[in-house]
Amino acid sequence: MMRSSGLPWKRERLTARLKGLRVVVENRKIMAGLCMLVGLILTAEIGYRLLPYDPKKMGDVPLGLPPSWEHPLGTDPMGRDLLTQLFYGTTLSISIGFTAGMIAFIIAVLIALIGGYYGGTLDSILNVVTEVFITIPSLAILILVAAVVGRVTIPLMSLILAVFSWAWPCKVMRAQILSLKERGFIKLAKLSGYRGIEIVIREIMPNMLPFLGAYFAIVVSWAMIAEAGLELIGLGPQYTITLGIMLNWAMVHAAFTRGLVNWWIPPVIVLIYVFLSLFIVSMGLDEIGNPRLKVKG
Amino acid sequence: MGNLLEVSNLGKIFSLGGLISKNSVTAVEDFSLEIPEDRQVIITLAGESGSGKSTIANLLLGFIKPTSGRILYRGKDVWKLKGAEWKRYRRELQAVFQDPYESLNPFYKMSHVMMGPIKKFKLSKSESEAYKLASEALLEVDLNPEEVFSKYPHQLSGGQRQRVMLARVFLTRPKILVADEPVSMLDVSLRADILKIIQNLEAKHDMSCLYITHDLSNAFCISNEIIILYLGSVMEQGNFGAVIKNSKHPYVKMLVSSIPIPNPRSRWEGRVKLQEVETARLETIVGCKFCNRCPEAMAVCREKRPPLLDLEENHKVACHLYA
Amino acid sequence: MGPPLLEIENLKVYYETRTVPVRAVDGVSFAVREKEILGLAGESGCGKSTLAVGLLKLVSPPSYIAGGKVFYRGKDLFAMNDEELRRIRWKHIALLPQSAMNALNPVMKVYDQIKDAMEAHDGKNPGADPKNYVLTLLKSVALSSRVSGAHACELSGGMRQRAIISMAMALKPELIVADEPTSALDVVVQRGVLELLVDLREKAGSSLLLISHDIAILSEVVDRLAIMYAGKMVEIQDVYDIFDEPLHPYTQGLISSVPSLEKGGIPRSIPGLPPDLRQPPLGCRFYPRCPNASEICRREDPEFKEVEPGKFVACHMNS
Amino acid sequence: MYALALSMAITINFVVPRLIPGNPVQTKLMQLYRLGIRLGGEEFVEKYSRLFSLDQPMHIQFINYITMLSQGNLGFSISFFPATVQGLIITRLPWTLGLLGAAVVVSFLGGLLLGAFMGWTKREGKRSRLTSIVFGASLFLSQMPYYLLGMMFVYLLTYLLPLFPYGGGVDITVSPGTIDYVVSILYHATLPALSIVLVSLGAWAVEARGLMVSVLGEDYLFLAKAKGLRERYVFRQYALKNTLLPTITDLALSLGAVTSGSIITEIVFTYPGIGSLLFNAVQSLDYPLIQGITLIIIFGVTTSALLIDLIYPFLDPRVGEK
Repeated sequence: MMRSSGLPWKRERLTARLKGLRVVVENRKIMAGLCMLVGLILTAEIGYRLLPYDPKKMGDVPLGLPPSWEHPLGTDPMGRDLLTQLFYGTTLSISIGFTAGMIAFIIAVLIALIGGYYGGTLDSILNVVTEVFITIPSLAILILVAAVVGRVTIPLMSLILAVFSWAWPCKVMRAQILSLKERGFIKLAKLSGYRGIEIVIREIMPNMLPFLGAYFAIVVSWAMIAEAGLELIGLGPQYTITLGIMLNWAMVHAAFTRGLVNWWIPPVIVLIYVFLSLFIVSMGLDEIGNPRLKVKG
Repeated sequence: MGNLLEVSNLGKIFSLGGLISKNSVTAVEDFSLEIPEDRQVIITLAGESGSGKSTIANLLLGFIKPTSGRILYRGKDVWKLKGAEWKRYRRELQAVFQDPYESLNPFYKMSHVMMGPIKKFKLSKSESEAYKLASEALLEVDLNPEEVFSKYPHQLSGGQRQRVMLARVFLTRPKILVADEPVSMLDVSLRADILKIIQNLEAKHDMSCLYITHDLSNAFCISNEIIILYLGSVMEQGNFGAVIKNSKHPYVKMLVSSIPIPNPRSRWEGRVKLQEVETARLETIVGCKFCNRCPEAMAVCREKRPPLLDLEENHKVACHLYA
Repeated sequence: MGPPLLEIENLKVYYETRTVPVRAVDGVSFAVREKEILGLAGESGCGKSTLAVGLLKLVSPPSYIAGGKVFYRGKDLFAMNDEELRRIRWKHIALLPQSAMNALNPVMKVYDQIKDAMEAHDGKNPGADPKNYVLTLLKSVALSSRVSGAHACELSGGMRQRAIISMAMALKPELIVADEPTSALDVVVQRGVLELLVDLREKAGSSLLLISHDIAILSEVVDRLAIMYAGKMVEIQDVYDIFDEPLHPYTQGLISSVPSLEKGGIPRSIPGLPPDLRQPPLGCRFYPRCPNASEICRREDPEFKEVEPGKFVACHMNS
Repeated sequence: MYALALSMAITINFVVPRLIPGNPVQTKLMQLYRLGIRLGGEEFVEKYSRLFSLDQPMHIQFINYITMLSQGNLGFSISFFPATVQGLIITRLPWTLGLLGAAVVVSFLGGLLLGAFMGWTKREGKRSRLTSIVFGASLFLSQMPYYLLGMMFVYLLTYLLPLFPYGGGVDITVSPGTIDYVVSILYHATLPALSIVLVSLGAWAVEARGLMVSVLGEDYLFLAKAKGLRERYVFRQYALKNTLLPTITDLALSLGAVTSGSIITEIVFTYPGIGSLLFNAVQSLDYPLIQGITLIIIFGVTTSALLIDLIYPFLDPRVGEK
């Protein structure tokens, strides 16, 4: 029952938020994916701190050892412990991917919102630019940029990755905003005296939250694919270790054809594991956001 | 007394296509309308799909900008209104739409819809007063406020949703309600209730209404005046009864005779003729827009667009037959 | 009025949900006679469209046939195998689905879509000259020959609906089931399309089951009128009789809720809402909204029966 | 739009190298010096600066650059001097075109058909275990980067179980023009192609399945059934056509991503296409070559995308109307 002290719209704001959170927590896919990711990061962080070796310093340990109790994944021919590298690289790879994904995501949301909501000539121009970024093979440009810049730092790496990963999610978001914009409740909000940005925040964004979440996971995943790809061919940041750079070292030393499984298989598995967990999260969020799959309550 | 709303020679041309190719469609042409300040009216704006009736609604509500003509509210051009005056126009001209489900954000409960206008138009001083206002409005449309506040759109029936929309309108005490097909999505047995609420708002709360519909039978229940549109132009307008019972324009005659009457003893007589091909593109018609389908078309009909002629008191027609 | 062409006995079509099934059509029995136009009216959710789909076993999950029989000229349709049933569809019973606007295949020409229906039933060579035959068909629905080479997107709603009608008439079926054939059309076109359907049926000697939410439309053309409410058939009578003297309280309410240009004034509405078909009321489904309900209506579901020759009703107060 | 894509690519190609401070010739010489190549001193720098008109203002440089491009002149490679960039690219291009073209066509058609069948099995709510397994596999594959799959193949099928050769595009002991030569080419291309095909096949299958499922709910499919058409015919003429047509525009959009992936795949397999050439160029900091390859790749992708977009209206009758 309603009591005059508990004003319904005050509680409404709170319950809406709590409800949103509950839907996310109750979704098994999202939680499973997130747990997978958090578990991996924790393992890598703790493991790295527990191991006494330096992932970057050459000659830190004996060269080219097979796996043993002391070095569970063995060591590489430059004298670095591979498990330490794996732990260190995992954290760094994920953080580069997340930073790039975050930047790309912000670019995508801003361009989609500006273009999609305000429309007109500006939108047409932004739309063409977006399509251009989708059509051109970004890797080619990435290689060009990375090669020309020469010394790639970690923030720079994130930035270049971001510049070439925002376009596709932006296109999809724009389409979503365009269809939401035509919905009747936007008209109604206007009639209630709301304008421009208020409408975007109050009426459009809440309906896009799960969708945005899903796309964030996908963008991070793409950024990490591109990241590992660039590093694999030797265009990553220098003087550090990421999963892609581990693979690059392995490839340069022909580890695939020499049967040095302990060197390249672990980073591959970690990468696939990360992609998979991000994908599961995005599927879960998609389930919440997609009205076709929603069961009417 | 002046007119509350005065629309003169309104026109809207939509341009299609992207940056390079330009294609345009005339949606509304030379539309005029007056809503007096001193008395309340319910005017029906009727037409088939593509007649431009919804475009007119969007123009009046300020959602789109007219290509030509003016909309004066309390004597001032609405596109030049600023600050408080603009807010007043926003508050005093309200609307309900065809699909109430579409008009409700699925993310929020009903209290969100009710609180929006109260907050933005500063209708109350305190939260508890706001709650009282919202409850009153819901009671006015025969809904139980405590029950409705905490419901999501999908938890209400179509009729209930449309009532919430009308309660929201009632909150702002508008001078004019634009009702765009408010009952066409509802079941027949529930339509009368919504019509009654609209009539009640007009009679008790000094609100005029522009009732936009394709369904003349429903409009006839509550409205005395009608404007009939065809492809963006007014064909005939005036007293509802006169236009229906004594139609002048060949299009209106055809339209009225095709409206089904719920009585097997008054069935359609004869057969109506259907078009074999699509009408030519509207932009290429220089004469009367109906001339291609008109059984009584004359040479002049293809050459000149007919002006809106005064036939008798409160009955106008745009047809060369009566020139 | 001829003998029964199609007999439906206690048909049940349910929708599966997570909990209990929605009983969209729950034990409906009636017959369509030869050469008649039977109108079927009811509000949204009353099961009229589900009934149309169900009688040809065209249901797809989550809906399913939960019981009953359908006899076409005495043959049990539900006892047939898929191939036999396929041969009945369109050739003998043509179902024009709701939203015919989107029922044309967007990537095929109208001509090919008419022809494939003929080929599916008459082998490779339908008639001597399929091209000419299609043009005659199109002409019979007042469409120009240009339409035969057109795609759906080039046609207006009324023209698409007419193209589908011509498609239905291609095989001269004994029964046409038309579900809301005119609901999305403008008033004048609506009349034209309906008149076409009625005239063509007359010429071919077919029966027509016309389904609509709008009893005003039905009153213009049908011979008999059937009314459904909440998954049940509540009344069937001759159309003149039902308007003169409706037997079921729901029919009475429905008729008086329809506005009329003849009368004017706001019509009466029926108070309340239709029941949730997952848990319909125990007795009569109209009982909670009925003005003259009594104790028995709450307890017992009234039987749908013939109270006078040609007058069927399901109401305790009328038996 | 494609014109814009191309001109943007050209501009990036022009601008990016010039963003580095200092004289590019000087920088290059320094880089070469570090690699152990000596190429003269100050006067050399000046001479080459003049040769590449680097002493001119930017806009003149740009015009020169465009003029050179329009003549098909991409300049000289540094690491393979005196080979021209265009010459190097032309010897490598057929390998890439063959590999990528075959992989794209096979995965597109195969994936769509597979996906369409998976979707079709969902009609009338049927469930099949096989379909869910295939769907799960497609979903998994579609999320993999090409190169990871490629690396697995290299290890599994050339090292552990040496069924396929590793590296190169053809066995050099076989003489060109013979059937053995062709077989050898196909044999070498199988693994790189397969790693591209499997991933994009998965992606297309997932997409086509989704489209098919939505087509299954369309009214025209219901009418087809009500018309008593035979199932196989309905699948072909009604369901399949409507499922496949919209994917063609997606094909145009996907080319960029596939090409990006295949560059790395070539490198992993040391396949003699332009991807590997690019890799070599990057390792030896051969800027003209990097630029030339980048430009060719972008040019190729945009033109193919443009072609697809131009052909599409002829295939789908709906486009012209809307």
